[in-house]
This record gives sequence, structure tokens and C-alpha cells, in this order.
Amino acid sequence: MHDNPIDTSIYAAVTEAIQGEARRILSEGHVAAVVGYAAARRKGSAQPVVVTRADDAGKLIFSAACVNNLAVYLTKARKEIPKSGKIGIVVKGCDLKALVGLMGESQLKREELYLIGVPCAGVLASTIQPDTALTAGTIAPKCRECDAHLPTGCDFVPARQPVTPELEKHYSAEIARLEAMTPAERWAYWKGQFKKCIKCYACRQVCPFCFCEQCLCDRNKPQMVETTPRPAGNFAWHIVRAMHLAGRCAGCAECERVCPMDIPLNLLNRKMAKELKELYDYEAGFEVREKGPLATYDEKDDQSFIK
Amino acid sequence: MHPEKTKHAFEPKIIAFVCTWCTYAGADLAGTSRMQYPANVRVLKFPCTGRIDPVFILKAFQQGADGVLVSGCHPGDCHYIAGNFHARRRFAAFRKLLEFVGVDLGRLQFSWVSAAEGGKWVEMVTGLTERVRLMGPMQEFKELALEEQWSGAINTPELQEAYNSI
Amino acid sequence: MTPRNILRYAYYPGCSLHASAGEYDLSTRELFKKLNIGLTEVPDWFCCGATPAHNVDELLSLSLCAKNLELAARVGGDLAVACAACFSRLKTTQHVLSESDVKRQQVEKAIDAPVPLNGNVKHLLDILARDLGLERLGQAVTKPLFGLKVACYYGCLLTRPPEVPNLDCVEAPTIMEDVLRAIGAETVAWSHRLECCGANFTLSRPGVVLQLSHAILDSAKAAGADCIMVACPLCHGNLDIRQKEIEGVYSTHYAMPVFYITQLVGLAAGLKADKLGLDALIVNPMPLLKEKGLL
Amino acid sequence: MSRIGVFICHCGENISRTVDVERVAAEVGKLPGVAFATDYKYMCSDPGQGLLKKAIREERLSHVVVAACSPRMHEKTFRKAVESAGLNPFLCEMANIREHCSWVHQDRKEATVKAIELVGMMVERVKKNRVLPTITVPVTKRALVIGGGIAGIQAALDIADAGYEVILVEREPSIGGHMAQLSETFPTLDCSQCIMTPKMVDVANHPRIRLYTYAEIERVEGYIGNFQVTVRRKARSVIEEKCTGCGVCMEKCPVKKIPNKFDQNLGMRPAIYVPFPQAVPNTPVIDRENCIKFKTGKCGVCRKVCGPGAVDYEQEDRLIVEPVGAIVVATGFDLYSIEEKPKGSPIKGYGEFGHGRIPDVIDGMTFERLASASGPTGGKILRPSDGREPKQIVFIQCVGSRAREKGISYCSKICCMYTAKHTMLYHHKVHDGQAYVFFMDARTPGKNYDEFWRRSIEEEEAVYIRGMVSRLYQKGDKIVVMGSDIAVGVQVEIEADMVVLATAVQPQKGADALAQKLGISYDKYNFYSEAHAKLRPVECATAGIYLAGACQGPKDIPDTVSQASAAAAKVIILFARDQLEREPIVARVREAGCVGCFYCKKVCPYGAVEEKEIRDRQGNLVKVVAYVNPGVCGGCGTCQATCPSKSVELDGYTDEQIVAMIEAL
Amino acid sequence: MQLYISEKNLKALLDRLIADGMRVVAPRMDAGTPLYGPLTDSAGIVLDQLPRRSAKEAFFPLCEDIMSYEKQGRKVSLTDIDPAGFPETVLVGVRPCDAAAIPVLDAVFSWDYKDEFFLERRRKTTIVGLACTKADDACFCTAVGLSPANPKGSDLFLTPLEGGGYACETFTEKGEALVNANRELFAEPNGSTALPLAEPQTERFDLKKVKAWLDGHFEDPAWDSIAVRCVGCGACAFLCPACHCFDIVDEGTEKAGKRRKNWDACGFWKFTHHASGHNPRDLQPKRYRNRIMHKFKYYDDKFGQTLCSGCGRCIRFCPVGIDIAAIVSEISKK
Repeated sequence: MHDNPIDTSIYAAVTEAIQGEARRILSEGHVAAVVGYAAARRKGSAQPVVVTRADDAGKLIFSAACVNNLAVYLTKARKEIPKSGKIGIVVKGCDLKALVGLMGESQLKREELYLIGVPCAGVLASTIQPDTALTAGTIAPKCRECDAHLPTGCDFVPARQPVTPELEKHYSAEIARLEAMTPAERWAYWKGQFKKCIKCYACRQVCPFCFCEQCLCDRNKPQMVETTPRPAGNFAWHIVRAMHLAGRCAGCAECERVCPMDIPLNLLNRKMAKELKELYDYEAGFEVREKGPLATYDEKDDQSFIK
Repeated sequence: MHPEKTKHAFEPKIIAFVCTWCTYAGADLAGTSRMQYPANVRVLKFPCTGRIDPVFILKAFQQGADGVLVSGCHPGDCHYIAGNFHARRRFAAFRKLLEFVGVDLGRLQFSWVSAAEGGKWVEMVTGLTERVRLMGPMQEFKELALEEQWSGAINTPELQEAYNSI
Repeated sequence: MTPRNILRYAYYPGCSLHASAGEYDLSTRELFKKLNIGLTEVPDWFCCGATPAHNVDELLSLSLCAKNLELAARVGGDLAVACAACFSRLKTTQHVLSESDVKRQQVEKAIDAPVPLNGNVKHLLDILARDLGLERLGQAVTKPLFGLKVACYYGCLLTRPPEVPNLDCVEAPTIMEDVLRAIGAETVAWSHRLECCGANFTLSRPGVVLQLSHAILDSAKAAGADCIMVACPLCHGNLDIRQKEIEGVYSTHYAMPVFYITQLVGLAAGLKADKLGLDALIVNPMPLLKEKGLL
Repeated sequence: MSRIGVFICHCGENISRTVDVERVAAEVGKLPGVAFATDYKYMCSDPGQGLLKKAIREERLSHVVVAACSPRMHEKTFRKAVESAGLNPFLCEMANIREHCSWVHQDRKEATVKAIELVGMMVERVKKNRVLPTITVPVTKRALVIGGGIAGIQAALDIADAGYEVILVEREPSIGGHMAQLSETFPTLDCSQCIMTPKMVDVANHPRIRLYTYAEIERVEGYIGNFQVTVRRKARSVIEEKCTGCGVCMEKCPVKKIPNKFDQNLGMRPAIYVPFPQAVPNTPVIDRENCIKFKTGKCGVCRKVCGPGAVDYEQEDRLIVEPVGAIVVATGFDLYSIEEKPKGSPIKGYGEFGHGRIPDVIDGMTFERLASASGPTGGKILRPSDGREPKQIVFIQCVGSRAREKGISYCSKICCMYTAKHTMLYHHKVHDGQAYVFFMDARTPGKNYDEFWRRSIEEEEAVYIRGMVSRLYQKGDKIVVMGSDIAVGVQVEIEADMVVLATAVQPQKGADALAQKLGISYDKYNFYSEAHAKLRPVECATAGIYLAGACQGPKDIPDTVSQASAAAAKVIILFARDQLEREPIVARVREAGCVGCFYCKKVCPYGAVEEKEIRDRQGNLVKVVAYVNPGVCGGCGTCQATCPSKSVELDGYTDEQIVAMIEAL
Repeated sequence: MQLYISEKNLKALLDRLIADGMRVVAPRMDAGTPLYGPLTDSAGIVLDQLPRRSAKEAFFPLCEDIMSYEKQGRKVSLTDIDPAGFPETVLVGVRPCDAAAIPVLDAVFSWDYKDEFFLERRRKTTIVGLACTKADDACFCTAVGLSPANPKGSDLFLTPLEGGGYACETFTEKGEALVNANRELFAEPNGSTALPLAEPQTERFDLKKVKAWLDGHFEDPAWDSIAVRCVGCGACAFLCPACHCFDIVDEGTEKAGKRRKNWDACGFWKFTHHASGHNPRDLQPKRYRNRIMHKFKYYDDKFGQTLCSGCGRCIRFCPVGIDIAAIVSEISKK
């Protein structure tokens, strides 16, 4: 069952459509640049690319190796891409949720973006060689519970319908498994995971919502979180990270994908998303909302935990 | 005159984060009413529960607290209109997170204690202290603080001894 | 929920409809057949305990209704109830048991089954006016009751107490008038729509009943009504069966037919008199209906 | 290196009985940074404060910790002392070793250890304290009063009489409010108009009051001392400066039969009208909805007959921005109606009274208009249905009020008294009539109030029936009132000619919308919330905004006028200073770290956070960051706890200070 | 000395060393991830995949205490960490790319300042290398002049053989001492042929040409196009067997605390952030340039060596697919 192939045949046509649209908007001067994916040296691999000339539009591709959430390049923390003029960006449905969140948090303006949406059947999991075929076994965990195969509200979406088989949900099962444990067992689980952390901050750097110019955890007056990659500091860092993303993270799972130590970071994010959905009926990423669940309140909010 | 105090093997360290207008005043009232409660609690005063950052709770546990009490004005009573409403959501989320990483929520108590509720303050502090006393020390964070990466570990007897003594 | 397009209900007739109010049962079944609304009588249903049980033994009265609810749940679908007293008892039971865990546990022990607290219990009025809808009801009319002036009598149980039935506004309901207007009848504005007919005292203190029912008949007549419409066999008993007696005691004359809602709606839907049990009414409605050209 | 001075107070024996204060001083003296530690019998006493000041000078102390009672008790005292010794007051902190230690523990050893730790925490905290300069904000000495009823009129006159300019904004074409509608007033039965109209004229003639009638508040920006208020002056279609108030236009207007709201729709008015003859200003308004000119384009009579040429059909709404320093909200009340309310509304109507469909069931204000000599009937009590004089009249109290099941649980406060007044007026006007009053309790606390009420029974022959009415219905031309007399335990049925309902007092419609513009809080009924129920009853939690009258809760005229004067006094106190000083416990933004996500702005209860552009030297926009207006900031710190990068900090409660305390544990 | 050791005896050797109180560090699974770590017995060893982090952490831990302080009253007591406390260690299953980087690091840690924390661990550690039989297209040891069978840095080197077991060759006294102390577990070579070695697919870089270009192109538009995608994390540096930058931080409270040495990465925004607020490497391309310069120019300038052994970790785990092999190959063609 894990070998069941997932149909990615539309990606060739999607690639062609992206190239055509990028060429058009660049040559017509709609946008100053298009952020997309390009093939890289390793067989089947892809990497983010910024195309500024219509002639280079042919570089753009879409494949199951196009794993990145490019939204991160549009945040204020990433100064490498000049934010002058309108920018085109290739987005999967999951990436779009991040953009929607960023708009709600005054980080981006819709009118300054040209969104090229990608009909997506899924991308590869992080530890899989880029030239591997997409199957039920090699697909990224987030894609297993994707509800945004076709992005909506984009300026351009190639007219292709991805074939998306029903897959077993990964995160809900993991959350249920952990919730069924005793606190001590959960502590042991997370301690084992967090112990591996080397504080490379890849999770933070790829996160579209970690757009702070100065991370709280980089501060030393006072030192809110130990910066040392020891178990204590690691634990604190990951708790603070999850808390700061609560109600904002829409599950692009980039943190988890890039973690060189395989820490299941998105599991924390999904757990928080689940709780906020239950508590306040809030789901991130579906519409531009000025106030997230932790920036607002209702007088009737649950307070059963408060004596 | 004074009743003999029961000696306990373990005296938990309790940190209370309270707002100045309601709970701090409630604790003052407990004092002026000469109510009695365990001496384990250390109160940190904030203008409002809205100011209490979840990181402080984490920090308190890391610094050796065995129990944490967070207390402020009842809904609708906030001196700052809505600080406690914001805090309520923040802590509803944060406690779920702590629970998920394996912190026993028995060690973390939230309450509304008004300036008139000296008795409730005593009840909260006593309840949490007694509960945490039964639960024993908050080992998890204490152990975590001592743990090193294997590569950084050293095994001089003196240091081992020093670590053991902490 | 019953899907809106195919209406099917479990049906709880209640004791009266199998006895003194046989015409209510008959007209209900015939009308619903005509309107393509399915009714499945709850197998083995028994008395809801109205009206004396809840004044005597709360646990018993709750358990009687709880068991009937449990039986009805086995049929599936919403539960249709014709009698206002049964309706009130069944709804009250759901309300009381969902408010009190202790009572629920006691009752569940007594009937040895869980009580379906979320099942919908619906009065016929609700089904006609809302589930079927006034528009579709209007479409089913073949013989509109033009010219018939009806005093809609709700009685005390259909809307009260405020937190239980949720049928319509407690103090100023319009659901009966809405239904009648949909079938072409005229409704009169009158004062005693919501007064009690005295049903609880019908055997113990008939004097009270006579006094209360007299006031109702009086008021309907003063408002210019040709007839009264009811949705409860107990009200019907007092206004129709006792009408002669009231006329005697108070030396007055009404000759005011008292119809069940299903009889009037059935009439408008083209059902014949024998299918509606009109002959079972004590105050003969035929002269009135003939006069208005409705037969 | 800091040189901290620590002062341990014995508080007589209050502390030293349980805490070994000498030991505390000795232990704390060893802490790094502590240059001086001592204990003293009464630190708050003159010699105690002297000791503190002397030590600051002689020991060159940089910070001070006083371990004594609760800071809620003496923080101000010691900060003042520290200031007088030349230190910034915010370099002084208190450790609470009395209320939080010596008074609540008995074990001397435990209490002493705790006291040492509490002081230790404050020592670490005070090391991170910064010099905080007192914040001053300028004051615009002009007030805005919203609402031209008796509350607004009184407040405006008081403030203006004190020498300050006042902008008075009224939604209706004339000031006067509800009091102008009343016939006579309890408990003296003096004519409302007689005492009201002179005040209205005073407002019109006051050199320092600028009156905007037929105007509403559009927008409020700014903060105490510095509000910018945008007022919408609705198009009157009559130029106020030109109109002489001759009234010819009203006479000639062909539309005459428009129900006059001022007369509770009993009387009629033309399409161009003043609501009542004594209106201030005496300038008509064209009711564009009913005016033929506006509906069909034909007519134009009023413009033709207007000598001064004041009628202007093209007039449009105008927005005027007024800078003010303080705002008095006096928007008053509205009466509850028994009509059917929309589904889902928390407030219910009265189906048992026919939802207001019986014409001779009227409310108290309608009775006032009937009883008023200048009213539609010239002061005769007549039935709206047929103009007959009612011989049996029933008054029902607490309609809506104190009725939780109708969604209102409060007492409307004025109804007992005005119903008593109504029975008297009725008896004076209909000598052979009989008044009945259904009541739950008679609430008559007030000077001469109970006497007045008793008079209605004993001299004016009103029959008071303790009990509620269950139902009303029309029977012929009578209204049958079914109720119970619980004192006697019988059911009562009265065939009345007229029923007067003492309906509940509610805030004005749109009170919530105005509150949102003003940034003030309101309760679930939309009454505005005072800052403190007892000690700050005329102030809002939002600084610089004050409440007067029934917008804050049901009130009678004397209470309203008192509160209005109190609000005026608060405004005058504010205006007596050129600058405002405030405690510098405010949030500040570290612009370098701010990325402009504006979470702070979203959670700020005071609307104190603004957006600020950062530009480079060439003027190019670098980024937009948050800016906290120190005049508006309330100092709760919710922004800081919410800011992901902690780029906003609450002075006096910085992360450094708090973490230092946690780490000192 | 050329010998043979069976898989069984290799495990017996490790168990014996552990029993003797020696710390045996080898790749094993740590919460689902292959990482070097101390073994409690030989069963946990994982020799079929490259550990996620390199072997450098055995000498240069990602975090180590170098001093502690404690305040008592006004007295502050400082305690240096004594490197003598480091345990004797055998590091087993080290791939040629990892092992080769260790002597390269010797140069910098024993240059003007002798880093005893590194050097003492180095003295106390015996490295048992292991030839590679598998490679993926991120591997490029051959491109930097190494190979899957290169014993550089190993005291003892194992080559897997057809039919099981390992050919075993000693290269240093430490290696010989380890063999001699356990001689009975080793046998004479049995003539089996080695398993086919891995064949990394990249062509060999002309490192001279690379350096020559770097010498003249500190400022070059190429840096922008290479690193515009870099998000500034430390994954490449932290996984690299040769990167060795560290940061020293004091952590603790007013009462007590530690001075700690932590890995640092030139990709971090804060790496060259001045106290003034100025940052000479203000954007990611300048930071990434430093990474390339350090590896292929500065280290060569100073020590005559290249600071890259071609393990490919930075390629595999770069969040945004930056490929150092592709970049250097490109440079070498300029």
C-alpha cells in the first residue's frame, strides 16, 4: 500500500503553465520578480529561485521535489529579495495559507503580490532522495492531510485537477497517540526528541511566521531562553516556538521538513491548531483575518481551567 | 499559643504571578485579616494578568519552582478593561502545550481572586501547596537543567559530586 | 433531523386518541396520508402519565415518558405527538433530565436504558407549519375554508412553560393562525386563546372546568367566531363534550362546533367527512359547514 | 555596580513579632550590590523616612528596597521620600513582608526565611530598575458634551461658567431631551418646562458654549487632554445663521399630518418643523423623508415664504473636527417598548399585554405628553383611540424592569415615583376617575419621596394593588386587566379605560456604537461603565471621558443634575492644569526590533498603539513600526506579553526586572 | 599492520572495551536519527548509514562548559573545567570524510592558541575508520581529493569484505595499541576481496583554480545569485565535519552559572553583528560567501588545507537546496 504511486503527471503541464505566466507577467512589467522553483544539480532536485527576466522564466519548474514554502522569502526578516514593486510567487495551497496569515499580520499586502497557484498532488517527504517517485510511502506527512490541493484566490492557477488519493492522516494519529500517554511518557518522548536539537534554527529560519527581526530567543538581556543546545535550552526553545506559532501556523510543516535532527516539530504546531480550533473555533490560513485567536477574546471564552 | 507545625519532608517552592489590582490586593486582605497559609509561596506582582508572558511560567519551572499559580481579576473586573480576557486565552493555549510536552498540569493553577477574596487566596495557595507537596518535587525540569550533551560531558569525580549535590 | 423533502415520523397517539378522541387520531392519520407524511406508530407505547402522574410522583412521571421516548427512538426519526398534554410531558421530561444528571441517572436505572434526550419531539402543528411548511400546506388545499371564522384555541400547554416546548412565542403565538390562514380560513382576534380550560380538574372539580370553559366559549363567541379549533383532546373534551352542560348552567346558547386542527386542515385538503370523524363531534358541525358551503 | 540600600521595617511588632528582622537585614546585607542594610521600628514614620533619606545621601545609594507592608499601602510614601533625597522615585521598590509574610505565617523560622527571599527578589529586581521620568501631556482646555438633555445642559453650563469653552452636541433638532417632554416633576409637581426652558436658553446664549443640534459624533481620536472629535452636522436644510425662527414656513407647509415624536406621536407636525415651541435653537428642520420637495421635487413652498431665504434644499451633512481635552457623555435613556422584539434578542416584548397592539395601553412618557399643558391634548387626559376621558385607569409598574425573564434584571429607579405622580395628575384632571396601580414594591428613597408617594394614596385616592398583571385584553372598548393582589391573595380583574405602563429605562439606541467610537466600556444592557462603582462613579476607565445622567444607569432628575455637575467638576479639575502628569508605567516600543505585526495594537485595551513610519535620511520608507502613545497607554502590559519579539516593553515591569525576580528564587 | 576481524569479533571487541570502562562512541539510533554517541553495548551500533552529525563533536562538542562561577555573599568563586576529566574514548565506524576532517581541525585548534579542550580529547581518542560502500549524489569526497577508502585521520581503518568481516589496517601507534591489547580477536588477512567501494559521482575539483578565483572575487555578483535563497540557518555548519566556529556565552543567574562554548555558524545573522548594531555581513550572500571563502581560501591561506571533506551533509540537509558541490564546481570552471 505504501508503494501506491501518486499521479504527478499534471506537474509537466503545470510547469509549462508557470513558465508561460511568469514570462508574461515579467515581460509585461506586472512584476519585478518571480519567486519560484528551479531544477538543481542533484537528479530530480529543485531549489528556490528568483527570476527577474522574462528570458529566465524557462528555468521555473514544478515537481514533487518542490518542497519549499516560498512565502518565507517575502517576509521582512528576509532582506535578500528586494521588496520593491510587485512580486510574483509560485505557491502551493499550503504555502498560500502562510501568505494569508502574513497579510493578516500586516507583513504583506495582497496588491503587492502576484500569486501563481499550483495544483498540487503532493510533494516528497524530507528524508527522501529528490529523484524518488511520489507514492503513498514517500509523500510528505503534511500532504497526507492536505485540504488545499487547489489554491484559491490566486491570480493565476493552471487549469489542472490533481488526483489525490485518500491517505491515512499522520498528525492526527500521532497527536492521539501522544495524548493517550501519561505526562511522564510524553515528557520522555519530547525529551528524547528535543535532546537531539542542535539549535541550528533551521526551523525558525524557514518559518514564514518567524519574521521577527530579533528573535526573543536571541536576546540576552534578559536571556528568556537558554541559547545553548543543551536539553534544558532546547526544551524551552521549542515550547516558546510552538507558543508563538499557536493560532498562526497553518501547517506548511517547513520546520519539520528542514529539521536535520528529524524532530517532529509540526506535531506541536498541529496540536496547538487543534486546541485552538476546539477552544475558539479558529483555523489559520483560510481567510485574511486581522486578529488571530490569541489577539482577541470573547467574554464567554472557556474558563473551566480557572478556579 | 502557636500550634505545633507539621514538619514535612518536602517543602515545595511555589511561585505566584498575580495582578496588582485584584489578587495582590486579595493577598493583602488575607494578611490584614490574619489568615494563615503555607509559607511556600513567593508572589510576583504584575500590573495585570495581561502582562504575564507564558515564558515566565516556563522560566519559573526551570528555576526550580515545583508549582506555579497565576491569578488575576475576575472576568469583567480587569482594571485595564480586558487584560485578563487576553490572558485567559493565552493561558488556555499554553497549558495545553505544556500538557502535551508532558508537564503535569497539577502543578499549574490558574485562578481569579478579587481584592475581596482573601479567603479564596488562602484556599488557592494552600490547595496548590498541598497538592504539589503530594506530587513531590518537579523533577523533570531539574533533571533537564543538569543534563548535558554526551560530547560535552566530563567525568571528574569532583564535578560529579557537585552535580549530585544540586 | 428528518430530511425536509421526505417527511417521516414516529407517531405517539396517546391514550385519548385511542379513546374519547378517536376522531383526532383518525383525522390525523388520514390527513398525513393525504399529505404524504409517513407516520409509524411507536410499538408498545403506553400512557405518558398526564395529567395526574407528575403531581404525584415525579420519578414515575419522568420514567413513563422516558420509556416512551426510548421506544420511539427505536423507530427512528422525529416523534410526532398529537395531544398537547402528551407533548408537554414528553418535552418536560427531556428538559428536566438534560438539566439534572442525578434525575437522569435515576430514570435510566428505572427504565434500564439510556434516555434519548436529543431526539426531536414535535407537535402536529409544528410538523404542518414548519416541517411541511405553510407554502406546501397551501398547495395541498383543494377546498379552501373561505368564510369560516375560527377562534384558535391554544390552551395552556402548547406554549408553556416558557423554557420547555419552544413551539412558538409563549404569550403571543401565531402558529395556529398561520396554519388556518394557509388553508383559507379566517381567524378571529380574541382574548382567551391561552387560557386554561381546566382539564386537570375535569373529574375532581367539574365546577372549575365549567367556569373556565364558559369564559373561553363566551370570549370566542364575543369575538364573532363560527367555531373553535383545538389541538388537544383534553381541551376538546371540555369545550365540545361539556358545551351543552355549560349552556345549561350559564343559561346561554353557543352551538359552537369545536374542531381538531387535523379536521379543518383535512377538510381543506379535500378529505370527506367520514375520513375526519366529524360525526363524532358532540356539537354538530354539519349545519355550520353546510352554511359556509364547505361540505 | 549598584549601591542598594535595604530598609527592614518592624512595623511596631507587626513584622518583628514573626520575622527576625535583624537577621533579615544581616542576610540581605551580604547580597551582591547591597551597600547598606538596616532595620527600624517604623519606616513610614518621620524618623524612619529621615533614616532613609540620610542613608541615601551618606551611603551614596543608587537604589532602595524598603521591606515593610504592602506597596499598595506605602509605595507612594517611600518613593516620595526617595525623590526628596534626590533619587528617581522609580529606583525604590518595596518588599511586602507584612501582609504577605508576617501576618500570614506563624513559624518564625519559616517567615524569616521567606522574608529574606522576598527582599532578595526585590534587590535583584531593583537592580534592573531604570530612571523613569514623569510623563507630561498638554491639555486642550475645551470640553465636548455629548447629549443635550438636562445632564448635558447642566454639565455644559457648569464647565462654561468656570471659564472654559464647551461644544455641546445633540442628535435631535433641539436640546431639552426627555425632561422637556415631561409635564410636571416629582416630588414637587413643578412644571418641567418652567424649570427646563430657562436653562436651555442659557445654553443658547452662553458665550462659551457652541451648540451643535441635529448633529452626531462621527469619530473620536486622541486621548485625555488631546481628543480630536469629528462631529457630523446633519443637513438641516435650513441655514441657522439666516433663520429668524418666525415660523411662517411651518404654517405654510402643505404636509401637516406627520406624527410628532416629541409628542409620542400623538400630535402632528409639518414636514418643516421644530419639535416643540420652546425649542432651542428655534430653527426648523426639514424632515426629508416626508417633505414633498424631497420626495417628488415639486412644492418648495417653504423656500418661497421664507423672508430671510434661510431654506436650503441643497444643504449636505458637514463634518467638523473639534479639538477638545475632555468629554462628558450624557446621552441619556430611552424607554423600553413592549412590542415584539426580533428573534434572538436578549430583551423580550410583552405578548401578554398584546405586544403593544391595544391603542389605549400607553407608556409613561405618553401619559406625560397627555398631561402636559403644552401637549397634544392641551393637558387633558384623553384616550388615543377615541378621545374619551378614561374613568378607570390602571398603572402597571415594573414593565420590563426587574424582570429577568424579559431580559432586564435591574430596577429602573424612577417609575415608582413618576407613577405616583401620574396618579396625582390624573386625579387632578379627572375628578371622578379612579386610578389603580399594580406594583411589586414601592421604592421611594429620596428627599420627600416617600411622603409624595403616600400622598398619592392617602390624598389622591390611588388604589395600590401589590401584585403583577398577568394579561391584558381588549373587550369591547374596555381593556380587561387580569392580575393578582398578593396582599389579599385574590385574583383581580379590572375593566379599565386606559392602561399606563411604567416601562423600563434603557440606554439610548446606538449607545454601544458611540461607546465603541469613544473607546469606553459598557455593560450588557449598554449602560456605560464607570471606572469604579463607588469611588469613581462619574469617570470612565478611559481617561478624560466622564459620565453624566441616565446613560450610566437609570436616574431621576436630581441625581442626574448632581452627576452632571460632578462630571463638570472633574473636567474643571483637569482643565485647572496646563499639563497632565502621569505615572510613567507605560509601554515603549524598541523600534529596532519591531517588525510591525501590530499584535500590540490588536490587543491594546486603550487603543494606545499607533502606526509609525520609519524613514531613512533620504526619506525612503524603511518600515512601519508600532508607537505607544504615553498619554493613552493604561500600563497593563498586555502588549508586551503578546509581542513575539518583545519589542515593546512596559516600563517598571520589564522582562529584565521580572526575570531577575524569578532567577532570584 | 594488516589484519582481519570478523563482525562478531568486532562486536566482542567493543563490548570488551565498554566492560573495561572505555567510552565507545559509534553511530547508533537516537530517537529515530542516526547519531554518534556512547554505546552501552555493541548491539546498538549502526554501520550502514552516515550519521547525521559528523564525528567532530567527539572532539569539539556542540556545547561544553569551560568555566563555572558562583557568588556567595560578595565573594565570587570561579572554577575552570579541567580537561583531564575527559574520558578515554574509542570512536568507531567513522567514515573517511568524517575522519579526514579531524586532522584538518588539528591545525586550527593547535595554532596560536592551544585549545586543550579539543587537544585533550584528541589525545584520548582512538579513531576506527570505516570504508564506504554506498554513496548518493550528494557525496563528493572524491571531488576534494579524498575517497571512500581513504584512511586519513583514522588510527585503525576497516574495509568491509565480500563474505563478511573487515580488512583491518593500523596507521598509528594508537591504532596498533588497540589491536595489540586485543590481538586474539583479530586474525591474519584471509584473502577475501573488499566489497565494491562507493563511487561518488562528482568530478574532481581543481582546488587551485577555485582558490585562484576566490582570491580575486571577494566582490562578485555570483554571490548574490548563489545565496539569495539562503535563509540563514546553521544546518550546514553544524552538520559539517570541518566547520569549527564557536561562541562563548555565560549562562546562569546572578547567583551561579556557567561559561559555555557552543557551536556557531557563519550563516547566522548574529554571527558578525556588532554591539553598535552594525553588521558588516548584512545580507545572506555575504555570509554564505564567507562559508565558501573559509573552506577553500582562508584555511588554505593559513594552513595549506581545504576545510571540506565532501561528506555532502550540507547539501542533503540544506533547507533550500544550496549545493556546495555545484557551486565549487562552477567556480572551478570560471
